Amino acid sequence: MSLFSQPVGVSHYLVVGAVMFVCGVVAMATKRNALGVLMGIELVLNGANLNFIAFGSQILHREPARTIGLDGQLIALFVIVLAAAEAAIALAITLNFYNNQGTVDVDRADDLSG
Amino acid sequence: MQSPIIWHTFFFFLFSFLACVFAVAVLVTSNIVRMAFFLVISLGSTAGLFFLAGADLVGSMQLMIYVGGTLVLLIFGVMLTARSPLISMHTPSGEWILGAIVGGSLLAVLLQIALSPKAWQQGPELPPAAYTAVEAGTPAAAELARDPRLRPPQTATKLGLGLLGERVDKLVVQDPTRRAGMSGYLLPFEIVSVHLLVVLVGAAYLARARFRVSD
Amino acid sequence: MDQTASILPLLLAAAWLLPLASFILIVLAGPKMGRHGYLAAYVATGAILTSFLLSLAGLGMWLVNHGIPVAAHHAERAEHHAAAASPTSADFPQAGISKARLASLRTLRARSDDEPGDHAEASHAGENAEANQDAAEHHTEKVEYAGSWYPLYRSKTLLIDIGYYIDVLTVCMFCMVTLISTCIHFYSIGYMGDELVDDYVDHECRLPDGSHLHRAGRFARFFQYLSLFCFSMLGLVIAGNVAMVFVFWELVGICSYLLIGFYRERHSASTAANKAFIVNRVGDFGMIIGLMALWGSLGTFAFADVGGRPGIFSQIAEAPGGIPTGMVKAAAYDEIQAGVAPTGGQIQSWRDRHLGYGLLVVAGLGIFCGCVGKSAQFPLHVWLPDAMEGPTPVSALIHAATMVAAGVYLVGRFYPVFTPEVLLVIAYIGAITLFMAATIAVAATDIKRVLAYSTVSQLGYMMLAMGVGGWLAGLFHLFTHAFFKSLLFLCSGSVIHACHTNEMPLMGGLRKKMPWTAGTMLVGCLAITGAGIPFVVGFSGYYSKDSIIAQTLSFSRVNPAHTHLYWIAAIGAALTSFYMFRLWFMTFAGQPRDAHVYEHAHESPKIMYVPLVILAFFALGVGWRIPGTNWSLNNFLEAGRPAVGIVQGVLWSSLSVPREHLSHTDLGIHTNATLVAFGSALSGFILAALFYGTQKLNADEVRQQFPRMRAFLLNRWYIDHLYDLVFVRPVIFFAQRVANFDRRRIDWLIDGSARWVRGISRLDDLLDRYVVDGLVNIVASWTYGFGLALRRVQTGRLRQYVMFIVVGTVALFVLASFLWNYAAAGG
Amino acid sequence: MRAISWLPRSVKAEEPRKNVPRVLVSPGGRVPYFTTSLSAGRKAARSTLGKTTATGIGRPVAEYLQTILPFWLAYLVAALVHATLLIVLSLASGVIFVWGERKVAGRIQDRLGPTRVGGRYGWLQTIADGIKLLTKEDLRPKGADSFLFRIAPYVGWGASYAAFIALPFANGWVAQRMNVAVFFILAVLGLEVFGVILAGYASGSKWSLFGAMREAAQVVSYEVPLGMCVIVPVMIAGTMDLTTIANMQQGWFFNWFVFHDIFTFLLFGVYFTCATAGVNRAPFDLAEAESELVAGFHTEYSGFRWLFFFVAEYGSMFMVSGLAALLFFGGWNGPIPVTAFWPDHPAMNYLANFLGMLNFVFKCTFGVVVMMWVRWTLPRVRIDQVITTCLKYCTPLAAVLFLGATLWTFAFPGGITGMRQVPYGMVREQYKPAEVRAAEDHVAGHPAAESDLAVAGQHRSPR
Repeated sequence: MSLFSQPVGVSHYLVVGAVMFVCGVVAMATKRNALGVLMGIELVLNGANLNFIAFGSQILHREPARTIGLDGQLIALFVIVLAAAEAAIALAITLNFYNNQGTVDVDRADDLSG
Repeated sequence: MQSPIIWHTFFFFLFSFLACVFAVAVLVTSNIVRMAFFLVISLGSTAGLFFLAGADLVGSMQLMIYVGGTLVLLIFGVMLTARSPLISMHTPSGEWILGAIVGGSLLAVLLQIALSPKAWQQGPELPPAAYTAVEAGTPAAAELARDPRLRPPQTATKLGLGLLGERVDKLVVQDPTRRAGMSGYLLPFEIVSVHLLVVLVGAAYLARARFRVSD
Repeated sequence: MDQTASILPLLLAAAWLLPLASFILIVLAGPKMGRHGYLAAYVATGAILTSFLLSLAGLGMWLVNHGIPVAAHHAERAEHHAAAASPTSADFPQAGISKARLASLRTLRARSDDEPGDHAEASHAGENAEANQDAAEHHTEKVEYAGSWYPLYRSKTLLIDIGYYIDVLTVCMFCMVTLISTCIHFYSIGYMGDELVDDYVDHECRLPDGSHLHRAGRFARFFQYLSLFCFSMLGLVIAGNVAMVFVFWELVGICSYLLIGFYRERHSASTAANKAFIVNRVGDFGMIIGLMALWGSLGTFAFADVGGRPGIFSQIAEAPGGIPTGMVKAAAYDEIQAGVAPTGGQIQSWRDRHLGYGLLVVAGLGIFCGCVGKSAQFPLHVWLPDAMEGPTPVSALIHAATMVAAGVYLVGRFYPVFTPEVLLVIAYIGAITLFMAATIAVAATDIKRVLAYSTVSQLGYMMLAMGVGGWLAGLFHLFTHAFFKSLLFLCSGSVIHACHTNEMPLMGGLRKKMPWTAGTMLVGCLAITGAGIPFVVGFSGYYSKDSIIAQTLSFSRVNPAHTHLYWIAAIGAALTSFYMFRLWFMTFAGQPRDAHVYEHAHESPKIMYVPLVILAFFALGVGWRIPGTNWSLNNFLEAGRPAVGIVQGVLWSSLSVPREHLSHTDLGIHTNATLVAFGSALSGFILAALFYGTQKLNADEVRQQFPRMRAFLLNRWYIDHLYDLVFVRPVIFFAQRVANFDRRRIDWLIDGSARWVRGISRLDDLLDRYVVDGLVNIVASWTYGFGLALRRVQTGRLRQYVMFIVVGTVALFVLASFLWNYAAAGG
Repeated sequence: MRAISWLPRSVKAEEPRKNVPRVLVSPGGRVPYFTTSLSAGRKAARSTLGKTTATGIGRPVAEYLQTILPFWLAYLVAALVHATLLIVLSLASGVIFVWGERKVAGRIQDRLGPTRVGGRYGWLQTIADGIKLLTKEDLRPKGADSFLFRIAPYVGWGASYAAFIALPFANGWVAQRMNVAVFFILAVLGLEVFGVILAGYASGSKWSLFGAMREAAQVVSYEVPLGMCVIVPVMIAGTMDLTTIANMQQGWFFNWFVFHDIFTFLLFGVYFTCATAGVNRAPFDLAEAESELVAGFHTEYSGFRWLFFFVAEYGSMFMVSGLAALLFFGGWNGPIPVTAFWPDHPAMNYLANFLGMLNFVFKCTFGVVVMMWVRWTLPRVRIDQVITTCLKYCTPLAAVLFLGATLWTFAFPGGITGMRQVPYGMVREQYKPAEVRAAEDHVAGHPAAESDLAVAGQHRSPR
């Protein structure tokens, strides 16, 4: 009960963002499926977006003048849009890779290894 | 009386729980399709968090573009490349351990940073009227009604004007030098739109069929 | 008058530049002019024809404006009476004085007043005075247009510009050169016709494998050279200053080089071209010396006064005593340096000491050197016979109109500069050349060589005439000779064209086959021998040769020590007629000696023998005087006679150059000369007829009887051998020595040093390879190893990269926090 | 021109008062600001539950409950009430529409349709079907991904149900009034495809997979023209708040946006096509092409889960029809403004709102019926024709019409009648500095229009 009875602050959002971020990073680091890596990227971007929103929100701040205002939401918008673009391109690349190699295992894509 | 529940907080915890749990689920699942599904839920919950933070447009955007667009694309790709060996690819456990260590350290760092400032740890208190039964029409009720957590957020127009180069949220700032710094986002907006166009064309080119459809 | 002064130069300039235009045109678009460039011929011919017409226009303008001065004839008449009064040869100079007195008493009195009364002095002074008077009178009569078109270089001491100096001589030369060149152009169109092919077979050039040379035809190139040749000659004639003269002089040399070496694949042709060029260089060296002497002392190159600066001639003419002030000052350089102010009196005293006379002699000799080279006088005549290697029209051009004429023309142009001593040298050179060439021509069998040596001897005639004071005679002979010699050459050309051989012994009886050629050539022979009815009429050569012999006679009268010049001239006339008719008889008369040649012989095409006819006409009548008038080339040239400088030798005080009118007027001299000339020519003709016409005498016997003589003549007096011995061999010997020294010593040195360098560089190479490269390689290998080590990081595994990124981020955070805490703790 | 100076950036807070114009002029220079909409706003305020209607129906209920309960409990109860209402609505609408579709199909095919169950109209047919479905065995294929197979129907239904949150039924009668309601509804409807996709994949049958992939391609591509069609009324209204949009079409039927200009009229056709495809109804129901794929994505489904797919489908049909009604047909504002002439009494106002709700539901039902009509009339098209229709016809058409509508609204800010809200007017209105607003109110003699928006950094109270 006492957990729900205290107003939410920025830190809460930051914690959630951190968790998602780390999950995404680790997913990127451990998934062998290219699409899995993509999902990890999406998670990472969302974690970052959460931080932006939190910093820009006036609901979460005790003194609203200290926020970064709308910039947070605007940047979040840009992040979302660019993430969409990135997803499209990455998916196209993956499909291409799949057409050529017959697999989406990123560990197989090591032609450029030193 | 016991301290009442703040629904805002409640829903925050609900959504954040969903987000985190399904993020971890995404991480630990090896079935790619399930990963996609969990990701959908996680991102949807993130959209909910956005709504709670007063960013209704961004939340809708999240739902529309991310969940409705990007993830559908993703699942599309999943299905296109769905072969039984590819559905679940085994990752050697050594990497799991390594990833756990590295991710844990990163998480530790991030949490340490996130929790360090005092001012961030709690939001503004509710008005005292929230803890008692108030008469309708009284100033207390009005103050309660004015609390942003109890009101629908109104950011769409501001954001639109911001993207058009007008920062209406900074109108109250008197200092002209500070006003000068609060520029809009018209140019990035245009750049991003052009970038999107290019990306779509490029994606279509990359993913086009290798054979010519005879029609 | 003004009109003439403005228009005449333009006319002549146009006539001068047209060949240049055609040259440039052919150079730029030669091979593209029609098939094998045959249009080039029409371009060049049209150009030279037009310039001939322009020159004619200039001549007409001159005649309209100035006519033929009659002053000379008044003088002649006056002299006539004077000579009648005292016809002895002893006081001939006195007659000159008296004539001078008659001519202008006042001047003489004015002079004789301030002269000391001594007779010898008086006579001497009288000579000077008379010379000056004569010069003055002719100077006033002589009309000349001088000016500058474009200044190349102007400074206080030097003025070089593209200028013009036009007098009667220039105009006549223009007409003659352009006319003959035109004929030769037309003739060449026919003669060079066999060049109009892509594959020209040169039968006289054998390749090492014995086959004939095959090359592309050079029709257009030939005419391009011809145009350049005409341009250079005309420029030489119209030149207004010595520098310009020299430039075109060299251009003429170049053109002769190009044309003589036209068949450059033939070794003989190329060597002949080289020979002509080199021999001319020898003469030009002397000429440069003369020019330097002139400029250094007179400070100008211009002939006449241009732009307010006194030209060479005016300086010489206006100088009392004939020594220009500049030369006097130059000679008195030391005293002027010593501080003696060159005032008028001082200069007069120097002049009385004949200071600067030597400079004048040097200048004259130098310029004559150039002329010797160009017009093939005795020491340097060796190039001309070899020049026969060129195509026959070229020989005609060189021998008649352009090249060799240039030398004589220059002598005539610079006549005032020559002192009696120089003139004597000229006379002797001419005489020697004349005799030697004539004798060689007697023995030669190559038709063109015969003509070549006749040219040389005729040039010797001209020089002799000039040397003995016959300016007019020399130039007159130049003109007449130009016509008949070009005629003769073109005829021989057509003969060669018909017979494909130069050897007269293979010819004979050709007159039936080629009547036009035979007839015109006969005209040429008669003209060159100076045939004519004595005292009545004759071919052009009759007049010119008579006047030459008369001049030599008068000279020998004045200077008895040099009577042999007269005899040489007479004998030369006899030899001339002998070898010329020998040539004609051997070629056209008698029975054909070689059936093959005779079979193939044929008359040349019209375009070749029509010019012959034209030239024959001129060879016949160029010397005539238009009846009822005094219009004749002779009198016309007379108007161009330059002011005579010094007529009395200073170094050689007994030497004196007689004025030319005496030879014309003194009946004794004239009759004598005419008879002697006619007799000698006739004797030569008879001898030739006996030998070759009617085979009364057998030449072979004579040859067997005088083998030495024959060898001597066939070997051209061994002069080439002499040069070979004296110049060529020693040079080659010395060169071989030098080459040996170079090969042995210097190359040895160089090779040794090279060996040293190689050794050192081998050491250096080792050093470089093992030390420097070693260092570099060590660094490189380190880098390579490091890169290898680093390469492992580039696993190409995506997830590992992510790992790296995360680790890096965490490390960064940790580091930053440490620093933050440290800073917080520290400060 | 003066009006341009009210663009926010040009506003200086220290600006002297004399610069404040008395009457604001629209860019077109014809219509004074808010003349109509202010009166409309007052009428709306009178004709509904009083002051707080604009903030949603949740607020008054919660405020009433606050007087007897602590506010958190009050809000909980209020929220549950709304949720129950909506669930009942969606399920009931599903039930009714299944029955309705049968009857419509029968009539179109010259049959009677269900006639026996529940009297002569067979109106209990769906209930019987539901019972049958509930009692059916719950099959689950062997190769299926059981978890996803189980969860897929609820995902689809949840999406279509969540869309109802932002759908207003009458002026202020909305579960949660949102400033971005249009956008939200579109987004949530886009989520419905997940259910289909997951179902198709999880069934482990290739027919299902094909159906799912068709569905995914179709929906994702049709979201583009759909969004463009929806943008146009939003642009005309200057807001994405559905309630405000509906209120702006108050009055006679020619105030509807579908009659705003020729472009919007045509645009409605495009919208209807895209909406039909977006909820994969015939002739665009490629996902369940029983002729090719046995039954598409729900081949393997049976019983209750299958029922959920049905409910979700009808819910989304209702939703897009409601969206059409709100955006183009004035929502609850009928062809004849009957309620505008009623006396201003709370009871009458409540009645007026109720009538508006019925009006709106009627319009939605009509739209659904039209969809059924289309389904039973038109043959199914091929998948490539579907995509072609979307990318080669609908998208360019929507773009052109969007452009035309924009230019039109700039040329005639007042619409044909000249009596309509000018575009962007609300925007400019809402972002005037506070003191300028006050000055205007003082001049105009009436308080400023009620608006929840506030200048950043300070909250303005609703009077």
